[in-house]
Amino acid sequence: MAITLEHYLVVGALLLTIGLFGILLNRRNVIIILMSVELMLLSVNVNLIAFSTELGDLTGQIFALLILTVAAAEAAIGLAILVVFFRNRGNIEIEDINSMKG
Amino acid sequence: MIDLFLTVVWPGLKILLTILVVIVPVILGVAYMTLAERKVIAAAQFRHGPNVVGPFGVLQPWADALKLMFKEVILPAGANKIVFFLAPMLTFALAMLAWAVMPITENFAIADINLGLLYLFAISSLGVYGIIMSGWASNSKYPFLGALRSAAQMVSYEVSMGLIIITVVITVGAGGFNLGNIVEAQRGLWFAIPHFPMFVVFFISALAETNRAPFDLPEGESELVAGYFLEYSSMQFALFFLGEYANILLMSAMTVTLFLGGYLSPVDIWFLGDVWMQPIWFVLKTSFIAFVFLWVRATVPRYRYDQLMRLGWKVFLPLSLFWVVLTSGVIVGFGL
Amino acid sequence: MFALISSLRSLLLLELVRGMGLTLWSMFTGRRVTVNYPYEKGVLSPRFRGEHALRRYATGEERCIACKLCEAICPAQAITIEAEPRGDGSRRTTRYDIDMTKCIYCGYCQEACPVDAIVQGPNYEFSTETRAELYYDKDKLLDNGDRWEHLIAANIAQDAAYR
Amino acid sequence: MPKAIVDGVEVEFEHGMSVLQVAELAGAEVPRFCYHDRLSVAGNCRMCLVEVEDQRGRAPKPAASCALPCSDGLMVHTRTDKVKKAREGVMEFLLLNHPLDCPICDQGGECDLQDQAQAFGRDGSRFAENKRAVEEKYMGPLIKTIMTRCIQCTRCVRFATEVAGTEDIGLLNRGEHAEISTIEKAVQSEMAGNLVDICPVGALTSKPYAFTARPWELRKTPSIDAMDAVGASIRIDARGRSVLRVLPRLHEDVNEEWLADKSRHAIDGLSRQRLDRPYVRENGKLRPASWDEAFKAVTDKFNATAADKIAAIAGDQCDAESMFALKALMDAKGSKNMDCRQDGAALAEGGNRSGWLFNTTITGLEEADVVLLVGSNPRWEAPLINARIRKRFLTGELQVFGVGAPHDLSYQTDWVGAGPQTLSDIVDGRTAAADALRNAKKPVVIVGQGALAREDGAAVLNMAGQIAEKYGAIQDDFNGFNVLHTAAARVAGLDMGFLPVEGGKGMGEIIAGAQSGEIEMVYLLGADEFDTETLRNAFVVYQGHHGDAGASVADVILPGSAYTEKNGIYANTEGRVQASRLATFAPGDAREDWTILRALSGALGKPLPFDDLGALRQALVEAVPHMGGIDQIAPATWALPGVAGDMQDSAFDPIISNYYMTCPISRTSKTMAECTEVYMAGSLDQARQAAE
Amino acid sequence: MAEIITGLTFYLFAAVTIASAVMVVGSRNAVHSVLFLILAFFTCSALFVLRGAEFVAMILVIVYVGAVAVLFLFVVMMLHVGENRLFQGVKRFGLVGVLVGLAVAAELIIVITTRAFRQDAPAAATDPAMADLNVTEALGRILYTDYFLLFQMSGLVLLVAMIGAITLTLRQRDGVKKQSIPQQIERKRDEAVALRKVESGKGIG
Repeated sequence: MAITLEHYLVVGALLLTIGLFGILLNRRNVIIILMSVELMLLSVNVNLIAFSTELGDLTGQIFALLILTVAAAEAAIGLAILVVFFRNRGNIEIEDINSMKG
Repeated sequence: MIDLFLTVVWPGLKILLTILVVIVPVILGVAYMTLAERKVIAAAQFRHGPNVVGPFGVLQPWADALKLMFKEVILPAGANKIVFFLAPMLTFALAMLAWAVMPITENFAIADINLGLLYLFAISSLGVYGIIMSGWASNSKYPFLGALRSAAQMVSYEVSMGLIIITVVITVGAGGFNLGNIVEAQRGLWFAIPHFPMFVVFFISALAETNRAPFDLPEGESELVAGYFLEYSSMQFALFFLGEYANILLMSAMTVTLFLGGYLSPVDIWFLGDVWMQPIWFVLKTSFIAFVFLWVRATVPRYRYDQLMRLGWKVFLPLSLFWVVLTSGVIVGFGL
Repeated sequence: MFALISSLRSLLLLELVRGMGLTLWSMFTGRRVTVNYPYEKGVLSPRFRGEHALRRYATGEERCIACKLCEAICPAQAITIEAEPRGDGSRRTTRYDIDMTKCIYCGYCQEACPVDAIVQGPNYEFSTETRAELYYDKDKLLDNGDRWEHLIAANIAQDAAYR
Repeated sequence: MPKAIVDGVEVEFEHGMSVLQVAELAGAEVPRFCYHDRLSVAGNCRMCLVEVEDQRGRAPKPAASCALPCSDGLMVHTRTDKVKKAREGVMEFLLLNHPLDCPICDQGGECDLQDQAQAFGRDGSRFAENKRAVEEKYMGPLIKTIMTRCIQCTRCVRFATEVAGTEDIGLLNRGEHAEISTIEKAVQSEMAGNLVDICPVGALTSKPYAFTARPWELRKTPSIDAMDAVGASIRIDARGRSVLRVLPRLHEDVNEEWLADKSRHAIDGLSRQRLDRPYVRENGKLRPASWDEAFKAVTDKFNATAADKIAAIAGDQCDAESMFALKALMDAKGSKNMDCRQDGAALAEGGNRSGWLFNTTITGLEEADVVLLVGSNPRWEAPLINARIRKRFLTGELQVFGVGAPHDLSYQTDWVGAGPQTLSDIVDGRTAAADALRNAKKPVVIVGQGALAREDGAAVLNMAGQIAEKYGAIQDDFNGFNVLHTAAARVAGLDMGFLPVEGGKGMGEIIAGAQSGEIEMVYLLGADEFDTETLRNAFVVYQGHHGDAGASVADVILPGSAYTEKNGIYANTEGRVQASRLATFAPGDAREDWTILRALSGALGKPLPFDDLGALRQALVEAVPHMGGIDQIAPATWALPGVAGDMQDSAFDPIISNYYMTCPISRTSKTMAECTEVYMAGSLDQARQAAE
Repeated sequence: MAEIITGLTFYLFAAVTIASAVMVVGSRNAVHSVLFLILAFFTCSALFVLRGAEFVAMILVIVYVGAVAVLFLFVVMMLHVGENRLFQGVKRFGLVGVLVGLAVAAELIIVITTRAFRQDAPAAATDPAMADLNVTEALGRILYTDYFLLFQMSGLVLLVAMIGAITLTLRQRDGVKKQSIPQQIERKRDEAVALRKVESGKGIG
């Protein structure tokens, strides 16, 4: 029952894959995509924490904290853009956002 | 067999017992908090308050509980069933969960963990979900508006609360996230005295955090009817109600722990400072702060929402930020 | 100077403290002014509009003549009346229902009644345990009338001078 | 045209109009009680006082405008203070003895006196004496009297005398003691219900409707009557799911503003003995079933039976849509056995549409100068048409001859014979009637169902047509040949051809076939007016609204709706297409008839090509174009109807033996039963004595 | 015994994390997605606690669950993002998605199973100076020394994000009456009140 590093890595890998699937399969809802990105960042954090404690090096945790801040910033900006887009267009479907290509 | 009993069952039972020792009084306290509120406000308004069920109405909470239990459970049309029933449970559970780290005496807390303060803060920041979920799941406009208001309000005031917590942690120094350490650090001087402005700001933020008057906009009867739990009835409603009052008690206990020396006796003479007196002091102090909660409700009229936001972001946030800088400056400068 | 004092005052929350002081003081010194309701009751005006009742004449004959004016005027459409000639050829109701959950206690029904049959009596303690009990039928209303007649009659007599 | 000035407004009017009519023309409101458009002028209520002024100046006293012929250049003042004061005075006097019992008065809410007292009266009375009281009078089972409320306008007297033609009501005594009374017996008229309408106060009210509802509670639906073939315009007043009363609607070309008693009062039958769920016969007993079960029973039999062994009979009150749907269903099956002539009348045999219409039209009767009734009793078969004939008769320019059993038609009738033989005599110019017809400018022949519903019906019809042709009843702009129907559905059924065609079986053959086993399945669409026991051997599907003759022999009952419960098209005896409107919903599981047929067709696997009433009507109009013209009569070119042949010698039997019970609705009606008891069984005097 | 309990706890939380992650992507209702995202974060922080990284775990709950997810929830609720039709674009992108996803998963599994990373793993690089400190303090010490610049940078990133978000969503609405507190306070009686003599029946002209 010993929980080793691999266990965490598998969890991280699964989370990343799920996040990736979320981005690729979802063609409609930008918010879901943003959430998928968050999931992927979370998987990165899992890896960092796992390695950090495995190796006894706190740098991993520092990076995890930094990723947390960046992810928060990304979420804030992303959602702000979405809100503005929604105000202008009335929906947030990806097919419509494509039209921004001009 | 005996081995299993000694290694698994007995520790489990012990933990369960410890939890009960804390939770049962808390739930009782919550129940009587509702009575106390009605009595206090009645007193402030020259009324009697509940006085029919039992002498001085002491059995009123039981009557209320019975009534609520036997009411019909109503699920609004178009409501999201799972989330709708989950929300009150979440609210109540979180309010109870936070008590795990509360130091009742110098050597008793259910879980004396190092990051107790962070845990407390994390749990209280989760409280917003019960509200948002209930507001959204009710599929009704008023609860939804109430939930949005409430969520925005709680998130806003959490910021200044976090900064005040940092102030306290800085003051305590090493091990400052441990609640026991925080209380012990106040043996000489309660933090309420050096950090008096922060004590006031923290208390007011606690009012806002628990959606209490004068910040009870999420449930503003005059405009939102009852806010996020408008559509609830029966036990679901009771859980929300209990959760709200449990949160008040929790915030009172947190204020006491952070600023009023927790379980410490105000005067260390005779037996008053003994360990067995500590829970009594803790309860007394917590009750006093809880009384202030009620007292404020009996006195102050409701804030307008923009005023509320303005207060949080433009007054409390700079003030607490300034105080963090000041405190750390003083500590570093004077080498404390 | 004034600005300084006023900003100090607001900084120290003096007004708030004074307000809190007032409530605290009144909490412990105030005389209790409320009526201890189930044991004491307030005084009712003769015009008080409480629970509905259908009255009878002193002979025991019911007053209601099924003119349906109350039904017509009821703004909440809480009243339902059905009528047919009674055996003696007089006009009487076969059904007189009031949905008390709809009623808004405006008193129009008693204003409209040409024979003072439907009245809103002085009773306000008629809560029920089920919703169905609040759908009053003719028997219930006549029963109310019999029960409260002495008070209703007294109230009407008292108010008669102002009508 | 002469001109008058009413309140400063100049109006042109026709010579002979009264000041009141002229004032109304000008839009001035003149209150009145005794004056009525269709009755003679009495001038006794004095409510219509106005001031008049001519070249010589203002008249010193206000004049009763209803009785004052208007002259050219007259100035009429209806709003002066003097007029106002005069009206208030009159109103006060009218109310002297009127009890103010509006709360218990059925007229309350639709009372002329109430309205006008509000509009033109003073606010109080100065009368301090005791009011008088008047004894109630017995006016039959339909009219309730509260004579104390009477204001002696004498409208009822004039109506009974002039329109109904029964001089049963009169004004007795004078002054304070004046009272309306029945003279010897109750009002013996099929139009007695109109007395209630005509009474401006609550003195005469409807007895069956007494105390049941207030006018403001009722949902008013304009519709068409289906109790007889006149198709009177009615207003159905309903509350909730029950029809509470029926009132006439103004239709100058049909019923003016009158209505016959059966149309008005049979409606209490609508809530009795209703079929409110499907039934299926099992082991000789009918048991309640679901629609699916009922449809299954019908489908099984329908699909298992050969087309020529299936027959359909449409009843007398069916709307055109349901008949059309049934016809479409039968056509889809390939069956030609259908008939809408339950009484077996020999209509549509030879000739064309003009052979089954009331060609003269009802208003056309007012030009007639000789009427020959053949086997008809219009007083029972169509009281409103009878009233038109009487209206013409009262002008003194009409002679009426009858062939058949003598009846009192409320006007003078010469009964010149009893049977077909007399018709031959008239054709040969042998009777007094023949002389009159010869001299007539616009002779009219009215053939009743009594003359047609017999084995030699076609010949009789042919003979009647010959009379019309011979005596010049058929003119370019006038057609004096009429068939007077008794069934509301008949004309529409004939028009759309709900008839046996090309070898199909007609009514008599269907019955015979059912008895011999040639017909195995009969679909009765509300058909009750024949001896249904003859169908015992066949599988009978009855679709209708009452548990009547048809239902008693049915193997499957499909609950349909009565004429007040559906939107339907009817053609009256003139061929006038009219639409009835849904006033209440049918009880229980019952449905509108066409929807049942549509659903059944779906269950049969032969879905009819229409899913809603609009589509059905469209299909109907495509098949029978003139059905689209609501309230219009499609013209029919003349062709001699019927088939010439031998006629029997027997007298014409009346088709209706009891005016008050002619259909499932009226047969279940309590009121109609009471009327039958009083008027038909001769217990009138007993009832009167009992009432006293 | 304790190991078993830890193991069971790990599997429980890991399973919940993965399951809720799947639900984030697959849930039909966007609000449910967010709620599952929150659950994923929460259980993940529990995993961190199990691993001994309490501070990061708590921060994860406070920052992510307490703030960022609330933001998500807000936006989702306010925008009325109807149903999330997951497989709508499957025809166009499904194959690519599956391929990429499988490739990534395969790579990750290969990396994990080969344990290539283990070989050069240094021994516990614990600074002796920090041995007696708890993790939080040690973290603080490193953060404010070695990674101070990065820390400042992330602060700047947050600031920029904050400014960006505010400027993006701030909208000045015309025609809205706004309260101006100074104006309110500075108003004098003379400016606000005028006494007029009113004649009866005339009113103020």
